[in-house]
Amino acid sequence: MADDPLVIAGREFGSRLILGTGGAGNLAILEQALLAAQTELTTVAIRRLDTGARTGVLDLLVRHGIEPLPNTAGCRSAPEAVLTAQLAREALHTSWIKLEVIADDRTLLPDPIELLDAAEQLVDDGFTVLPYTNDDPVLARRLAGVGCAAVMPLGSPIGTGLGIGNPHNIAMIVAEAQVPVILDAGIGTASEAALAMELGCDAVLLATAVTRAEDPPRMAEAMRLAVQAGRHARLAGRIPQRFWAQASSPQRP
Amino acid sequence: MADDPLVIAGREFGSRLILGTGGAGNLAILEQALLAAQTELTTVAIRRLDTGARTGVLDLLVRHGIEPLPNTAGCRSAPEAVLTAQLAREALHTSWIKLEVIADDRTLLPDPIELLDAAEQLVDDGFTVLPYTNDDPVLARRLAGVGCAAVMPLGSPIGTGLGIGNPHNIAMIVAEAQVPVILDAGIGTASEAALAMELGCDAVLLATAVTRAEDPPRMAEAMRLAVQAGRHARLAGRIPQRFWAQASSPQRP
Amino acid sequence: MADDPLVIAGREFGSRLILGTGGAGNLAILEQALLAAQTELTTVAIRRLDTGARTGVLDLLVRHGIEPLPNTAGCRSAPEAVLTAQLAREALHTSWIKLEVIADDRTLLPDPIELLDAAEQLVDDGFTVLPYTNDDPVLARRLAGVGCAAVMPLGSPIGTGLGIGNPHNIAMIVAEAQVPVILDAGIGTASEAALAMELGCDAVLLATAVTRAEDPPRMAEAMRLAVQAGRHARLAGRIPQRFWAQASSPQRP
Amino acid sequence: MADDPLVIAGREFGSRLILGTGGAGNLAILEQALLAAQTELTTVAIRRLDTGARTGVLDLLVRHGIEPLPNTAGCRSAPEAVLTAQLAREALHTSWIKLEVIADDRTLLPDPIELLDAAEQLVDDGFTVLPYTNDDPVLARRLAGVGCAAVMPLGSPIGTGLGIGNPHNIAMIVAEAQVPVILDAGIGTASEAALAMELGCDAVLLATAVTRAEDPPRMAEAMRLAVQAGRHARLAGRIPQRFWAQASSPQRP
Amino acid sequence: MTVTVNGQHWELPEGSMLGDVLDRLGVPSSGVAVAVDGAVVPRASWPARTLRAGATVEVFTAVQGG
Amino acid sequence: MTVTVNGQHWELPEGSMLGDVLDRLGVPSSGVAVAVDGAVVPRASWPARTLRAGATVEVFTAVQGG
Amino acid sequence: MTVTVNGQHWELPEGSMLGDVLDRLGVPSSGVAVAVDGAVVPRASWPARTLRAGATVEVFTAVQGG
Amino acid sequence: MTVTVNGQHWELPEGSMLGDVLDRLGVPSSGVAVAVDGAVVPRASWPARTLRAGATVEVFTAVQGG
Repeated sequence: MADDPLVIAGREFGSRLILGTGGAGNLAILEQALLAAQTELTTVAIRRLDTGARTGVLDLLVRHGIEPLPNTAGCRSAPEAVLTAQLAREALHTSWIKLEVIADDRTLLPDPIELLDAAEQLVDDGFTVLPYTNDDPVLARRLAGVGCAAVMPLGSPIGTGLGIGNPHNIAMIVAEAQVPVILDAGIGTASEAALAMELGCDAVLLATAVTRAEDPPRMAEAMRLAVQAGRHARLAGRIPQRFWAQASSPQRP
Repeated sequence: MADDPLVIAGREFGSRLILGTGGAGNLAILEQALLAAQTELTTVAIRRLDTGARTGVLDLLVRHGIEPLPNTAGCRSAPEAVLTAQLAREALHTSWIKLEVIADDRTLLPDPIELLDAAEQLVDDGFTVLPYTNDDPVLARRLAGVGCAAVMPLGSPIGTGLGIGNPHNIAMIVAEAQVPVILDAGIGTASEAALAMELGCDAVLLATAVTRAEDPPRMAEAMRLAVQAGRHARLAGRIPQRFWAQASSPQRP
Repeated sequence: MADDPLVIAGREFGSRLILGTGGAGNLAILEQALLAAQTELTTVAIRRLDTGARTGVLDLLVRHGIEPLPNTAGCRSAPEAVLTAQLAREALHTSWIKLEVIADDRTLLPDPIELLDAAEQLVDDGFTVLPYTNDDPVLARRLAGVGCAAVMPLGSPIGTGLGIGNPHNIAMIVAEAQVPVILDAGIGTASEAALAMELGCDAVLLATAVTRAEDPPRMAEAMRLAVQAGRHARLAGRIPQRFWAQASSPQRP
Repeated sequence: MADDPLVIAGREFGSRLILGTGGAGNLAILEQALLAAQTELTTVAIRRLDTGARTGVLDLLVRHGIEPLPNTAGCRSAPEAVLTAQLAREALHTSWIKLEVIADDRTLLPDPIELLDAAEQLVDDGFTVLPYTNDDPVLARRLAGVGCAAVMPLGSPIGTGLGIGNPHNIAMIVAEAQVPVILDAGIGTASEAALAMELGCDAVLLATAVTRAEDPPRMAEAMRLAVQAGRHARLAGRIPQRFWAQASSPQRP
Repeated sequence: MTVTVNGQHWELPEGSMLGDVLDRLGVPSSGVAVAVDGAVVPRASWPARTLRAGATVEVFTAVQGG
Repeated sequence: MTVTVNGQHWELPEGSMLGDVLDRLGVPSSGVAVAVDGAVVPRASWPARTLRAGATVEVFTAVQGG
Repeated sequence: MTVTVNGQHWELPEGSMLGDVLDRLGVPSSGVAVAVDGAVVPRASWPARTLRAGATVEVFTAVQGG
Repeated sequence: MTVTVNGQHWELPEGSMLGDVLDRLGVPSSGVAVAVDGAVVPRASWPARTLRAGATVEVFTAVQGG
């Protein structure tokens, strides 16, 4: 059934599911998952050459025409994140950056102060900035205000699989957003991805839920379907909730 | 991606979404919704001729090769339900019956005593009985025990759109079910249909959520995708939930 | 602050917390817990003499003027439960009985058919019947219909500590109840006991949450306060929920 | 039952319920509510004389020996909040301030950047700062890091009565807090206040839930009891949750 | 004699057959079921089934529902 | 004759009375109830109740539970 | 000269003192704070504080809130 | 002179060029970025960029993540 494309910074995407590549056991599994997800945009991290981190992912993306979205994962400060973004631009010839500035290793939650600072610098430097943020509507507004191309609030902390901890916050972010809202982090299963879209998010970004599932390609398929399902449900206008029942068969004579 | 068929009483179905036909504004809309849902089994009610109730639905189902599943909607007692099932068998030449014995018009909840009584009588009479029941694991067990071909616990009362009120009960029913478990009633939006499948249900039956949505065909599409998504997610083995975060990008040097 | 007494079968109780005595490590701890709970009615089980089960509880109750409420715990059929109730009446000189007819050891859920049968027989035999039931509004209505003095729906299965699994069902039971509604089983912590009362229950019955807590007397105190808190909150008329904020300080000039 | 006092900045409080005075229909009702709540610390706002805002509250607090806690409600920027705090100190001879720096009138959510800035300035100026913050564990950590005497995360936006939207965030804040955690804003009914304490909060601050209830004094009583109940439940060590049941009566022979 | 058909009272000659009544009612040849006095009468038995005075005939079909 | 009391087999002289058995068992004077062959026997009937061979006597009391 | 006091424009003789203005305003002796041109003026400084033309005086107190 | 390349200490002749170092390191012609002393050096500048003693050279690429 027809749907508008997702438009970020003037660029159109047919898929509303953005996949992360972290956590996959090997490239073969990752490849099957990416294809099952039918994603058009996929995150990669930037690390030192020969540090043993899994490379080869780039060739994989190129081979399937999937756009890489570099992130600044692991950065703890604005300067670190800005440098990492510049390295990513140089290495991948893209000015798009998923901006992550985390506060600590235990929660991996974004640091609101450093994040906003880095976002402002990168926008000024010509980047298309997609910030990973918490679910605070005020911070989301401020990030959009400094020129971010989208806001990516978390459902719950990275890798927890706790789903959308605070749907009300996501709904408030959506209610006033002037840029696409992409639910990022915390999704554990398909119904949560569908809920994100029903709340009005424009897309969903997830990695662990797929790459660390028992059967990554099948979970990728599940997420692809769930994002479409939630999107259609949002557009279809759900029935209101009521306390008492309402018959779906005609009354009997 | 491959999936086993749904098997009820030895009969295979490719679709795990059973649609109800009640509540649709007109047959044209209903037809589009049925096709979008790609359902293979669809409920109809049994009413007196010329009572003004919407007929013509049968031709529609026949035209598209969709199997009709007559229900006993509106029946308040075992004898009423048994007679209605017999009329349905005579009129539609099918021994399959969705058994409903409700207690009152305000909750439309099943009456456990009358329901079990009717189920037993109909099984003895050679029917393939699919009972609409509450989410009590004990009643579900008893219904299976008297020979029902499936159990169809509610998520919440008919038409409320409150979703799955008690996932723990559904999980307990699934944990011991020897027959297919079909989540019936209460679903309001796609994520709830996906959740039903993630809990281990074998199929979902819904009507109001689609027929009374603002855009029924689109909601039918959403439900079709959601049921598939939830099914795949269940099979794919979701990640465990954790309190603290887990990185999806490699640590930095 | 003033409150009406709880009235069951014409008898008044100042306390709306009914405690069970099962699971306590020893009588001394149990005694402290009963006193901290300030309960006026407390369940006991009926077992064969010298089977090693903890006796002495009766003297404890008598010493503190706490009314014993015998139960039919462990009974699987109506006849078993009826006999147990008659034994309790003979042994304790009370016609009050907490009626339990469970279906299996894994869920300890009530069997709706046997429960209703036993309730009807015991009412006819002159008992004041307080049935432990599931949260099905229809079964609750039927139990009240055959003359039970109260209905005691579960929050969740006995000993699980899962709280109130389906608040909507409890609210529906309360909405039409002609007899007191006592939330029984599943409570794990104080906020859940308060919620039960906010939903409109007239009292709460719990055992495991107190007797198996790390500090039973303190948890008993917590439950006593929580039941009062929830009761007052129900009577006080809570504020409506709203999507957007509402200032509690005057606007500034 | 014995409990430690709440200690903020070296000062002890016997009550763990802090009441706000906003929203009360008149001083007589407010007085009854304050007494029923048995609060020892109560917020007031700072406004221009003769602006028609309700005065007289100060005499009321003095008369009952309740400590006033001035707030900076309505301030939108750090400078505004700092000036308001200084005015409060001059007018009330207290260096304690409930710091509020909100971002907009629709959500009344705190602005994390301005809030942290104001907190740092006020701590340097010798204030005992109690900041109203969102439920972001990172911001809470930073506020404690600059020397705030407590952190006061919201349950949900001011006046919404939506309760604790994200218990996981509150639990994470509590898990690492070096200063008292006071759940502030969003509480609608007693069970939610109890839950805040069960999550490990040291106190609860609320206004609307009491002052706008149908019966404010009774709701104040409910909240007083609920905070005690939740506190005791936390200390008592609740039972674990389990999927299947566990008998509270001995097995039968 | 009087017979009730789907709630309507009909005057019929003694010994009328169910089949005739249904023909006059224009009951379709498929997709319907008939109950006389609360019991199903199989299609094959319609022609030969005599109606007694005061009989209640009800004709059912499938409609949207559930 | 043999009688089963709370699961134990007892050898008793023909015509033994329930009351005697309960006395020998040291059953307390209150807080207990007795069932013979699955039916409650009120306290007042204990002394005069004769036990048949093979009878099952069970003595119950209240314990912690519920 | 013109001075703004809590949003009202007042005509005052040159060199008026803050203390005089507050006295005429009937500002209570406790529970209030005063800001002149956006800065707090401690009570002790009220008498000796000269107001400049165009000064903004604001008097604050505690009200119900929060 | 000593230069640090991706954490390893290298001994190089004075005036060594970044380009030469990267060639010896076998850095691929695409998909990488280089920072010297914490600042990005565009590929075009590699050949002509002289390294000072004690310089820190880091070569980055894209890996699985996020």
